[in-house]
This record gives sequence, C-alpha cells and structure tokens, in this order.
Amino acid sequence: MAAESGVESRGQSTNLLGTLRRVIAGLGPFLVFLFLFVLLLILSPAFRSPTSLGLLLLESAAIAIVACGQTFVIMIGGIDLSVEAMVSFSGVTAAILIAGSNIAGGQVANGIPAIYAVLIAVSAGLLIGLFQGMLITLFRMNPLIVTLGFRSILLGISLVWTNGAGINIVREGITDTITSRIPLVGDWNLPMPFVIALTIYAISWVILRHMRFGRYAYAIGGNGEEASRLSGINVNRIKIMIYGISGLLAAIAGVLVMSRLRSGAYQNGTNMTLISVAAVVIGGTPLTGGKGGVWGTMIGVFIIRIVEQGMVYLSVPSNAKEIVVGVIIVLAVLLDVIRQGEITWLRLGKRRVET
Amino acid sequence: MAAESGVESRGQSTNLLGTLRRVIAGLGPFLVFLFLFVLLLILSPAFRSPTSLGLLLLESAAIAIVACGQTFVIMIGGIDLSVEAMVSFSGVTAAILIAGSNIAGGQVANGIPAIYAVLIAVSAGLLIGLFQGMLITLFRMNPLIVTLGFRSILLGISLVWTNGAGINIVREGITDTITSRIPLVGDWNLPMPFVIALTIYAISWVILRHMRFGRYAYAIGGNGEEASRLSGINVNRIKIMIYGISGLLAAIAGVLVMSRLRSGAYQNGTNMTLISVAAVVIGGTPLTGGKGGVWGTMIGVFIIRIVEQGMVYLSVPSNAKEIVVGVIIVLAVLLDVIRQGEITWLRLGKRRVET
Amino acid sequence: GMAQDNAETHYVGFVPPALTSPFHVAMVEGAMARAAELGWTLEVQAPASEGDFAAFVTTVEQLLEKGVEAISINPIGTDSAITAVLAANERGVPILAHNFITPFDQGEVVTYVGYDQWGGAESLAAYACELIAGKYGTTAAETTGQLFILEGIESIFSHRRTQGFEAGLEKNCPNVTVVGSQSAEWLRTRGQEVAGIALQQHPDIDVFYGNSDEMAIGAALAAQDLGLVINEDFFAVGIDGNQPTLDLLAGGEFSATLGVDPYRMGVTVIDAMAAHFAGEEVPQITLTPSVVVTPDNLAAYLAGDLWTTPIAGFPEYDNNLPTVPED
Amino acid sequence: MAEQNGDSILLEMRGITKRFPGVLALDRINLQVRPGEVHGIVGENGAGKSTLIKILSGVYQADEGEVIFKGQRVVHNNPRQAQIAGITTIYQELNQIPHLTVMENIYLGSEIMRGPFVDWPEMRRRSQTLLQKLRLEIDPAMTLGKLGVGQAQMVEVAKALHHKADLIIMDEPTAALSLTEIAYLFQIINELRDSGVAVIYISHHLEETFEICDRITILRDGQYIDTRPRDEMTMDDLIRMMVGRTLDEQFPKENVEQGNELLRVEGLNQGSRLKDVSFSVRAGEILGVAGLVGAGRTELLRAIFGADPIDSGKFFVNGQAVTIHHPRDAIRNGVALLTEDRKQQGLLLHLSTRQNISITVLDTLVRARMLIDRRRETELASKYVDSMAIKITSLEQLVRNLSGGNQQKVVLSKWIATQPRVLLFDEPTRGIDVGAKVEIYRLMNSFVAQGGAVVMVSSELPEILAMSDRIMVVHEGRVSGFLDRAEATQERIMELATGYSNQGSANAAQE
Ligand SMILES: Nc1ncnc2c1ncn2[C@@H]1O[C@H](COP(=O)(O)OP(=O)(O)OP(=O)(O)O)[C@@H](O)[C@H]1O
Ligand SMILES: Nc1ncnc2c1ncn2[C@@H]1O[C@H](COP(=O)(O)OP(=O)(O)OP(=O)(O)O)[C@@H](O)[C@H]1O
Ligand SMILES: [Mg+2]
Ligand SMILES: [Mg+2]
Repeated sequence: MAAESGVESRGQSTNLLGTLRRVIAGLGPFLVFLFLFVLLLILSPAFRSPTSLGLLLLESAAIAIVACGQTFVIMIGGIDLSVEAMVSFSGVTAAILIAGSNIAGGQVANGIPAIYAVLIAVSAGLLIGLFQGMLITLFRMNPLIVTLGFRSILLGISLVWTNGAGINIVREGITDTITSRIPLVGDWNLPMPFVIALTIYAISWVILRHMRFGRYAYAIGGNGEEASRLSGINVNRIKIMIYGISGLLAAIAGVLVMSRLRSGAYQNGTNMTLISVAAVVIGGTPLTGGKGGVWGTMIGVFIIRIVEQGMVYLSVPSNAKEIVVGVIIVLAVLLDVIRQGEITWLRLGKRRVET
Repeated sequence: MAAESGVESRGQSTNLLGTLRRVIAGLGPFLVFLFLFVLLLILSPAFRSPTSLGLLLLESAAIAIVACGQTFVIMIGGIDLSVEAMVSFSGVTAAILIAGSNIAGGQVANGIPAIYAVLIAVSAGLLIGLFQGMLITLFRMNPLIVTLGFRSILLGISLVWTNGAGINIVREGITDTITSRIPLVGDWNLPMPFVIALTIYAISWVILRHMRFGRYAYAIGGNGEEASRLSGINVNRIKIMIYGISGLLAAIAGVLVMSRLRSGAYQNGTNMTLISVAAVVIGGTPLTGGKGGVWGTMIGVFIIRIVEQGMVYLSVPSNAKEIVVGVIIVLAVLLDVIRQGEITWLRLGKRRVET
Repeated sequence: GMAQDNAETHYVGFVPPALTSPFHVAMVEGAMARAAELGWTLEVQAPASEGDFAAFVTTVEQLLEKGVEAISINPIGTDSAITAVLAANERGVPILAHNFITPFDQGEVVTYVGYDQWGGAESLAAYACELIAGKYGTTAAETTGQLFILEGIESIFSHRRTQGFEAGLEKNCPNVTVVGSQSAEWLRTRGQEVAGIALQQHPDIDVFYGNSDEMAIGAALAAQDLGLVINEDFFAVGIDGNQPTLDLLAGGEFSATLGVDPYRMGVTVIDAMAAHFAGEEVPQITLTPSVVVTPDNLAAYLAGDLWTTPIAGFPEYDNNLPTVPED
Repeated sequence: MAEQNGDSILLEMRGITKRFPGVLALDRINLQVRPGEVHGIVGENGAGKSTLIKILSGVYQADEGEVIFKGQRVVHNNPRQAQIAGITTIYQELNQIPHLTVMENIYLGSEIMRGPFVDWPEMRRRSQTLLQKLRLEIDPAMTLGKLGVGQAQMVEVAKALHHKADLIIMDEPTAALSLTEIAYLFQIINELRDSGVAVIYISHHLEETFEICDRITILRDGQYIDTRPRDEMTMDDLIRMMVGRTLDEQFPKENVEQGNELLRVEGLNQGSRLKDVSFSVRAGEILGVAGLVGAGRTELLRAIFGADPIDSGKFFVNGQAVTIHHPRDAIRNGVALLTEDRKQQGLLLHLSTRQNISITVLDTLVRARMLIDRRRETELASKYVDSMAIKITSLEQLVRNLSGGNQQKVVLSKWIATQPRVLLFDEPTRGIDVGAKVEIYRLMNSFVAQGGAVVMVSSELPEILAMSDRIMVVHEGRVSGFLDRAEATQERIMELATGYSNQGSANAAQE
C-alpha cells in the first residue's frame, strides 16, 4: 500500500518506529473507509443489521476478485479492460453448460454437472487471459488495445450465445455451495462468495509478498522492466502469467455472479472494469505499478461499495446517485493526498524530494 | 506519429531521405485504414457514393474532436475519462438553455439564442476541464480518479437536469450552421462538423508542432516531467491548460452531437471515452505520452469508424458485430506492430533494444 | 376494498432497472402520485445503470432490509431478478413485477404488470402499412414498399418488438419488403448513423421502424439531413411514447409511436399492491393497454382517454409466437 | 582451442561485429580474457565498450563473430543464460529497481528460497554480510531508492558478488563512487583475482584502470586497437591510442581575473539536509564543492536553483536580492543547473537534439508572436553542436541515442543558450571520456573567462583540485570550510569532508 512509497528520513531507522509509521501511512484508504462506515452506521438504522453487513460483503466479493486480478496487471504497469467481458463470458459459458441449452439454439446438449461447467468456464478464462498476455508480450502490442479488443470479442460471443437473454440455471452442487452462507453466531453469517474472495486475496498476498513470482511482478512494474530483464528475469513469462491470472480471477468472479443471479447474461459484468481499476488506484497501487498491493485494493472496493450501498440506505434520490458517487470518489482521494502531505504548496519547505 | 520514435542512423542524414523514411514509418495506421477503406469500396457498392463518404466524415467528426483533446492529455502522460460525460453535459446544458426548459422542471426560462447557449456550454466545458487539471496538478491527484469522479458528476448532473429524457431543440442559428454541408463539385460535399473537426486538428497540429505550448507538452510526456520543470517550464500550468483543452473540445463535440440529434440527452456521449483513448493509441501516441500527434489520432478514429460503418454496409448480423469489431481492432494493431518490425523473435538477432 | 385500505398506511418499494430513461421516470411519477393519494410512503431506488443486475438484486435486498411491506421490480430481460424474488419470498414480503410479463420459473410473484410488446408492435405495423398505402394511394393489402428495422441490443424486448412488427406486416401488407434489420443499440445517435447508411443502400425506404422511438427519431434525422421530407417521402415509427417523442409527433416530425402510458402503468402497479393488501385476487398477468399514437389521437392519448382498464393477460415468452393467442 | 600462448584462456571473443540501424557499433573486435585477470577496456564515449559487454552478457546478439567461453562456443540469447554460464555483469546504467528493498535488488533473479517462498531472514542475513564486506552500513530492508547514487552503485557491486561467477563484468562501477568506496571496491577486485575470478573493468578514470588492471584493451570508434599489459605502456600511450592523438593536459586550468560577486547565498536551511549554508562566488571564479557522498551537495545546488523548496535563506545575484521559488526564477536571474542525473533530470530523452538544446530558450525563438521559428531554432542548435563539437548524425537524432559525453554537451548547450551568469554544475564529468572531459573543462574556462561564475560539485578530487579557484567543503549539510587553490590538498579536503577538523583555516575566504 501507500506505505511502500513513503520516504523514510535518515534518522528513523529504528525498526519499531518505522513499522508504525508505515502502518499508519498504509492505513490511508482504510481510514476513509472507516469514516464512511461509521458515518453510515450512525445515519442508517437499517444498516446496523447482520444482513446489511453481510450484503456489503456479498456485493463486494465478485468485484473484489476481479479487482484482485486487476491489481496484478496494474502492478506490472499494464491494464486489463477485458475483465467485465470476461465476467459475462464465463457466466454465460458456465450457465449454458449447466442448463445444456442456450436461447439462440435451444437445447444444445444435456446439461453437465455444475462443477465441470464451472471448471471449463474458469479454464477458458485462464487460457484467454494467457493468450492476451502472449499478444501483449510476444507481439509487443499495447495492453489497452488488446484487452479492449478482447472486451468486444468476449461480449460479442456472450451476446451471440445467449441472443441477449439470460441463461437460467437452477443452483445445484458447486453453484449452490458458492452462494451459501457460513453461519457464525446468532444472525451473523459470512457469505461464501466473500470467503472465496478472502481466500483469493490471502493467496495473492502470499504470492505477491513472499514468492518469487510476486516479487518479480513488483520489480517489473514502476518502470523496472528493463532492469528486471537484465537481472535474468523472464519478464515475458511473468507478464503472460499475470494476464492469465487476471483472466482466471475474472472468470471465477463471473461464475460467482452467475450463480448468485442464477443466470448467465452478457450484462453480468456491467461496470466492473472501471470499478476494478478505480479500486486498485484508490487502494494505493499506481497505474505505473511497482508498489501497492491487494489489501489496498480490497479497501478500494469497500469504499466504492459502501458509497453505493449507503445511498440506498440513506434514500438518496436515484438519479442523484452518480453525482454523489463522483463527489465522494474525488473527496476520498483528495483526503488521502492531503493526509500524506504530498502537496507542496500547502506546506512549503517541507516538500518531500523525489529521487 | 510513430515517426518520432524511429531510431535514426548515422548514415542517413540526407534530409530528403530521412523525411521520406519518417513519412513511411508514420504511415503505419494510415495503411491499415487504407486497406479497410479499399476493402469496403470493393465489397460494398453502396459505399461508393459521395454521400457515403460524407457520412463517414460526418460520423467521425464529433469523436475526432473528443479524441483530439484526449491526444493532448495522453501526450503529457495523463488520461481523461470524463470526456463522454462532458459530451452529454455540454449537450444537455446547451439544449436546456436553447429550449428554455427541461423535462425535470418544465419551462425554466425563455430560451436564449443558440449562440449564447453554445458559448455557455463550451465555456463550462473549458472551466470544468481546468478545474480537473488543478486538482490533478496542485493536489497531485491521480488523473484517472479525478476524471472518473467527474465522469460520474457530469453524467449525474445531466441525468438530474433531464430526468433521463432528451431535451428537444429546433435547429436555428449556430446549431443549424454547424450541421450544414458545404457543397463541393456535383454531389460531393463536406459536412460542416467535419470541417470544424479538421479546423480543430489543424490548430492543434500548429500548437503541438509549432508553438511553445505544444513543445512543452511533448517535453512533459514520456517521463520528462522533472527534466521539464528543471528547464524552467511551468509544468503545472501546461498540464492544467491541457485538461482545459480536453474539456473544451469535448464540450464542442457535445454541442455538435446535440445539434445533429436535435436533442441534449444523457446518453449523447455513450462509448466516447473508450473510443477516444483507443483512437489515440491506435494512432501512435503511447499512453506514456511524449510522442505521436493529432493526425495519427484522426486516422485512429477513421479506422474505428470504418469498421463500425463497414459492418452496416456489409449487413453483418447485429449480434456478431462486437466480435468483428474486437477482432479487427486487435488485427489492425497487430499488423502495425509486425510492419514496424518490433517483434524480436520473428527476426532473431536483429533486435532493436530499447534504452 | 380500497376504502378500508386508505385508512392504513404502507411503506413500499419500487425498483426500476435504472432511472436513466424517461419511460421509467414517468412510471415512477405515476406510482408516486398514486401512493401519495393513498397516503403511503413509496421508496424508489435504482442502480446507476441498466444491466447492473447484481446491483439491482442488492438494491432489492436493501429495501427489504429497510422494511418495505411490498415491492415492485422491473427486471430487464433476464431471470437474474429471480434472486430478488426469492429474497422477498423468504421474508414473506409480497413482490410484484412491472413492465415485465414473463413469469419466472421460480419464486412467487403477486402479479406481473405490463403491456403486450408483440401485440403493440403488430398494431404499429398495421398503422405503418396504412402509411405506406397512403403514400402510394393504394390499399395496405396491395401496397409494395420498403421498410427498415432498427433493433435494440439483443434481448427479449428487441425480439418481441421486431417479431411482432414483422407479423403485423405479414398480416396487413405482405408485399412490403423489409430491406434491412440492424442494431442501433437503443441509441438515437446510432439510429442516425445506421439509417444514413441504410439510405445509401436503399434510397427508397418508406418507413423506419425502431424498437424504440429514440432510434427511429435518429433515423428520421438522418433521412431529413439527406433532404427527405418526413411524412411525405418517408415515415418513422417506434415504440415507447415518451414525452420527447410526443413533442416531435405534435410538431409533425415523427409519424407514430406505440403509446403505453408509463405513468398510468405506474398507477396500476400501486393499485395492484393495494388490491393485494386488501386480500383481493390479483391476476398473474395484469395487462395494460398500448395504443398507436398518431398526430390525430395525440390529444386524446395525453388526456388519458385512450387508456383502458388493465385486464388479466397472457405471459410473454421469447418464442416467436404472439403473446395473446390468436383465437 | 582454449590453450593459446601457453596461457589458459577463459574468454575469447573473435571478430565481433554489431550494427545498430545505420551504426556500426563494433567492427570485428577481438578480446581475450584469462582466468584471474583484471582486464580493462578503455575507449571514448561511444567506442563500443558497453555494446561489447552486452553481447557477452546476452543483452544483444552479435551480427558476426564468435564467443568462446570456458572452451565452448556460446551464444547467450538473454542475460539469464549468461548468468547461468558464469558471467555476471554490473551494467553502466544501473539496472536496479528503486522501489524494491536493497536485499531484493541484490538477489533479484536469484532469490534465496525456502520451498516456494522467499526466505527473507536468510536473504537479509546474507545481504548484511555482503554489504559489510563492502563496508556499507545500510539496512538491507530499506528501499533502494532512498540511497544516494554512490551507495546504490555499491549495492550493484554486492549484487554481482553473490553469484558464483567465473567472469564479472564491471561497466563504469566507480562513476558514482567516492575515494574510500573505490578503495573498498579495489580490495574486493583483488580478492576476486586471487580466487581466480576474471574481471572485465571499464572506466573513464584512467588512473584507476592503470591501478587495478593487468591488461588493457583499447577500442576506438568500434574498432579494435590493441591489447597491452599495463606495465608495457604509459598513460600518454593509452590516451593516444584511445583518442587517436595526444592530449596536452588533462586539466587545462586557466586563471581568470576575478570580478564582482555574482551569486551570494546566505543562511540557507532545508530540513535536516542543509544547515545554515552561506557562500558566494565571483565573476571569473570556479568554486569547487567537495564532500562525501550524501553530504548534501546535490541538495544545495537544487535548493539554490529553486528545484526544491527551502525553509529559509537569501539569494543575491549581482548584489541584488532575488527570490527563487521555481527553476524559472533562477533561469531568469541568470542561474543554470546541470544536474547530476543527466538522463532523468537533464535531458528529454524522447526528444531530438534540436529540441533539447532549444527547450530553455523557446521564448526567444518565436516569430509572429507565437510560432516557434524553426529556422532560428535549427541555427541555434547547429551553432552549439558546432561550437561544442557534439557528435551527432543529425539534429533530429534522439538524445537517448547519444553517448554520455555528447549528452552532457547537449545539456551544457541548453544552459549556455540561456546566457547565464552562474553555472551550477553537479558532477560535470561523470561517465565522460578523457577527451570529452578536457572539452568540458575548456568550455567551463571560456565561460568564466567571459565573466561567468561556476559552482562545481564533484566527487573527483583531482578535478576539484585542478579546476577550482576556491574549494568549499560540505559535511552533513553544513559548510565545514573553504580552501584556497594554493592551500588545497586531498588530505585537507578529506579532513574537512569527514568532519575531523571543524572549521577550515580559510574561512576568511568567505569575507
Ligand atoms: N540501442 C542502440 N541503438 C542504436 N545505437 C546504439 C544503441 N546502443 C548503442 N548505440 C551506439 O553504438 C555505439 C557504441 O555505444 P556504446 O554504448 O557501446 O559505447 P561506450 O563505449 O559504452 O560509450 P560510453 O563510454 O559513453 O559508455 C554508439 O555510437 C552508440 O550511439
Ligand atoms: N527525500 C530524502 N529523504 C531522506 N534522505 C534523502 C532524501 N533525498 C536525499 N536524501 C539523502 O540525503 C543525502 C544528501 O543527498 P545529496 O544527493 O545532496 O548528496 P551529495 O552530497 O550530492 O552526494 P551524492 O554524491 O550522492 O550526490 C543523500 O544521502 C541522500 O540519499
Ligand atoms: Mg558504455
Ligand atoms: Mg550529488
């Protein structure tokens, strides 16, 4: 998170102090979230229920998974605009396989067990992601264009396969499991999609922080591509794999959304690209990559979601929502910037010198 | 265009030869366009008419103007996600002022002459752009987040003002002029919106290539921000002005779209952000900025438009369109990459290494 | 039943797919007005954009959490809203669907309120046949002519409206040719672009039919920009009947629209809720009327004179068959 | 094949030719390196030294010729293959990741693992040991970007050391090092030699090359000139072979009549980096600024130039008090800064030579009030290209593709074009060949001769001693003393720089 960008002054090599400073600096987006959360707790009685909190987690799960993949991609200085199309595509694929039919052509086969359908959809996501990664690295194509192209292609395929309708499924097996809730005490429970998201985040954190692959991702980002190559890192392979991860995670999210909605439709991923990118950036990973991390992204997702949900709890008129969302997004980042003391002219002479 | 990135060699200092090489290198995207254009001429008889060509120009005009502003922003390594919202906002503003009413509140005043309405809408675009630029530079906020926030805000305002309906206008005065056609010989004529776009491109080209401001824009992009500042350039001012230009041009495009559709509506700018960014990148300005230019962007717009229109001419089934668009976008860029010989492993040992 | 209901007040919810179109705004206004008359509190919440199904379901769940006593939703085209229906069922909160008459295969819905898109499109086609016949001074059954269809993005809405219209043509003016059918993505600007190109291929198109008015208006603009005169050289008809369209119709700049009176549809929804609260039997499908609005009957339409009492209707499926069985 | 002249050969490069579009960077180059040998490669900027070693380390592939390593013909297609084969490289352009920690940089590409995970404690421990060997007192867990250039360079050395390599290539390892660090490095190189590891050593510091290398290969303009044992030639021979002519003197100092005080700085404070710095410099004077790496010299120049905000301090130009908030203000007052980091801060790498030279004076090159006068811009650029003898193929050549010396001349041109009175010069000859160095000194001389003043920060004591009229020594952000040209010696400077003696005797020089 923001921590990594903090410049430490010479005197403060004391480890404890340094760690503390880092933690607080890294809390930036979290404080914004906390503020919004507490505000909503105070203002809305309806929000103060286990169900409401569960809903917040539930609604954050799929987009959090997408944003996790987006974090990997942005970490290496890339971008994946195809994620929302991948969410739709994977949901449609799984739904068609489960239902054994599509709207366009009626019954195509007998449905296959949900678990296989899901595995096929998710593998497809991985493969398509890897393929995009290959175009981007081996052919040196611009990631923005490649993923924009695949966005069209995947949405187009979803549209053709479904003829614009949703493919209905009945939840069974895995699609049932992944939409269940894990009861805690009393009325409290954890929605399974969020548990899945949390698991993915924990794994991603381990990969990024404690495994070679992840460290290379950090190294490649922030303009470190050439230096990484000279150090003997197989940069292309890392990049290809990262686009694969993004495809994979978006496909997993697609299955979750589809299972939750019991329907695979080409609209299932609506808005997810922009939201995921915004969550990554709000969470402290810059578009040039090289620093930040997944937990910041999760906070970013929560900030966006709590703003959206908060407006329903507070009965903000629906057509004013966009304005409120926009203002809060800008303010949230503004607050964070001010807190970090990044603005020279607000405190002349204390400027942090870039190296 | 790509020209500027070409590595020049010692032997070829002859100016004529150098220029020729540069021109051919710069033709990249243009060749792709030419190919698609000729293909369509061959395949579709209906395309071979003065009116059809006029339609291509006409339909390219507004998005070309938006993409021109986007080129400025991307030139300095920024991005403006608010353009599509600005197109809607400016159209809605102008329409409300002209019609003297909005759907939400009925008659709000007597309409004012179109020219004033247009001036107000366009000035608003400029001011909002400048304001975004200030947030981005003075508060060091991430341009992606700021412009994303303003996208929401401007769309939200458009929605609230119109209640989701379009505000109808009757074309008169300037709104009539800017939608007219300038007759050439015989059936041939030039649509006024395209003439406006062309004028804006010519001015932008002069600014970027022949004025200090433009030179500074090139200097700031491509990671040259610190070196530019240390050369005495007022980097902040240039950046603020460039976001202003983007706002201004998007607002002009908004007025054009509104005049053509005779309606200021929330949806008027749909898709324009992604298309404009894609056009800039396809046209040879990298997302890091510092090289490229507006003419490349115009070619980028034409490529996207001819693909879209081509599908109507060729009666491609509606639901397959997205797929075709995606494939063509990826192929177009792939062709260009291969032409430039950027791909090492296709010609091992001849690798051009970036420094 | 109504009288005793008036005494008690209710807190109910209303969830459009988004409030980005005047159609939904009008429906909300009708529902609001009726709820106010009854002394109820109506809470309207919608996702920021159409198609955000997950946000749609969440919004419903949030309203349930806020304690609405009944809720009406407008699912768009897919069955993703089943999740919302089941959530309401689970809590025992009555749920209605509006502007949607395709029953879900799971869950209990009090009633589906909406109009027959196929039938509406069919009658609009009949009127289009008249227009063409009028232009050529012959009868509908005999007239030839060219017609171009602007489709919305693939969905049950675009399918029903296209297919119903084609059925109407077949029935009323079988010699009219559909020279093209292309998507204009529900947008006026795309309608304009697609129609401009269509006119290059088929300069003699007599009628542009849009799955939505907006696309047809775009087509009319494109034709006018090419020097053609609306209602003389060509006609433009569409579906929705929103205020901007009605304004154009009044100004002679549009030919006909299928008016479905969203305002009164909104009123109907609240009435259906009231009936349910009162313990009255509500039909599974509450079919509201649709009527071809032309410059001639525009005033009557605006006055509500063309509105007929909703009746029990038939469910609509994306099956290439009329919604209301033909005898 | 491996045995020649009775000596064993570790590496042999034969007839290596490498072309870049239009440039023949290497023309049939030969090189032989023996095990346990320190082999120097010298040549002017652009001679092809880096290109040659990049072929060895797998960054480039030769167009012609063969490489024989440990008796086997090898082609390294990427740096990884070279590493595995036993060749490690310290590249001229630091190939470091500033946003990662020191230890990660050291072990980048060969992390210490425990199962699938990075073994942080072990990596930290081993880094610590390595750094201690180099006498670097830094926390391996700190972010590399926070280090100064010198320390970062030493980390790069540490990175090369942990590989068990047979051949270590060092391309300008000392460019950013101070004397003490260079001494440590040489100690390490000697140890490597003793253990049988071969080292290829590239440097523009010819004294160093002489000191540490056993044999030296000379390249000129992509051509192989000769390979000779150190003992069989003199410095003059070496320079003659490098430049193709003799150099009269390495430091052509000219004494200039001193005039008015041009710049005075009073009580400059900036956080913990600059404390109460005061000094002045006169027309015709070159003020040398010496100090240890990290003493705050760069910060001082940046602060004067308005590149970073300050807490307090007064500036006087030509006796007039001036306010400087932005580099623009400094430029307007006739002050120019040539930054230490040429590539990131001095040059617009993505623009052409013409555009780089004119960027500071575009205001004066406009016609019709707003258009850049391309003709005058070209004239201006050509003027400087000629007068500074900048070697380029055309004015439109991207500065990214120029050699270091020529890049420095481009930077100098863009500042001279502003007709400054005071040049702030941070490490003016870093990475620049002997010939070009002399040219830069000459340019400095002519600048002061015309009534300008130079403040020259340099870590090269010989340069400071030879070129300065007066020397200011900085220690931990404070001025620890001034020395007159006459009384200055390396020892006196080092005393002040390390803080042993707190007030220099020549404080009087500060009036
Ligand atoms: N990637 C490249 N593309 C084009 N020309 C290049 C490239 N790299 C180097 N050159 C050219 O090849 C020649 C040799 O450059 P090289 O970097 O090997 O010189 P060098 O001896 O290392 O110089 P220096 O002492 O300045 O480091 C120069 O003319 C340089 O401009
Ligand atoms: N923002 C910062 N925070 C903490 N330390 C910093 C910061 N910027 C620079 N430093 C450190 O302050 C010291 C002074 O830096 P400066 O570059 O001025 O030294 P210098 O005398 O010019 O030495 P060098 O030869 O390394 O350039 C360096 O050790 C540098 O790492
Ligand atoms: Mg070199
Ligand atoms: Mg320094």
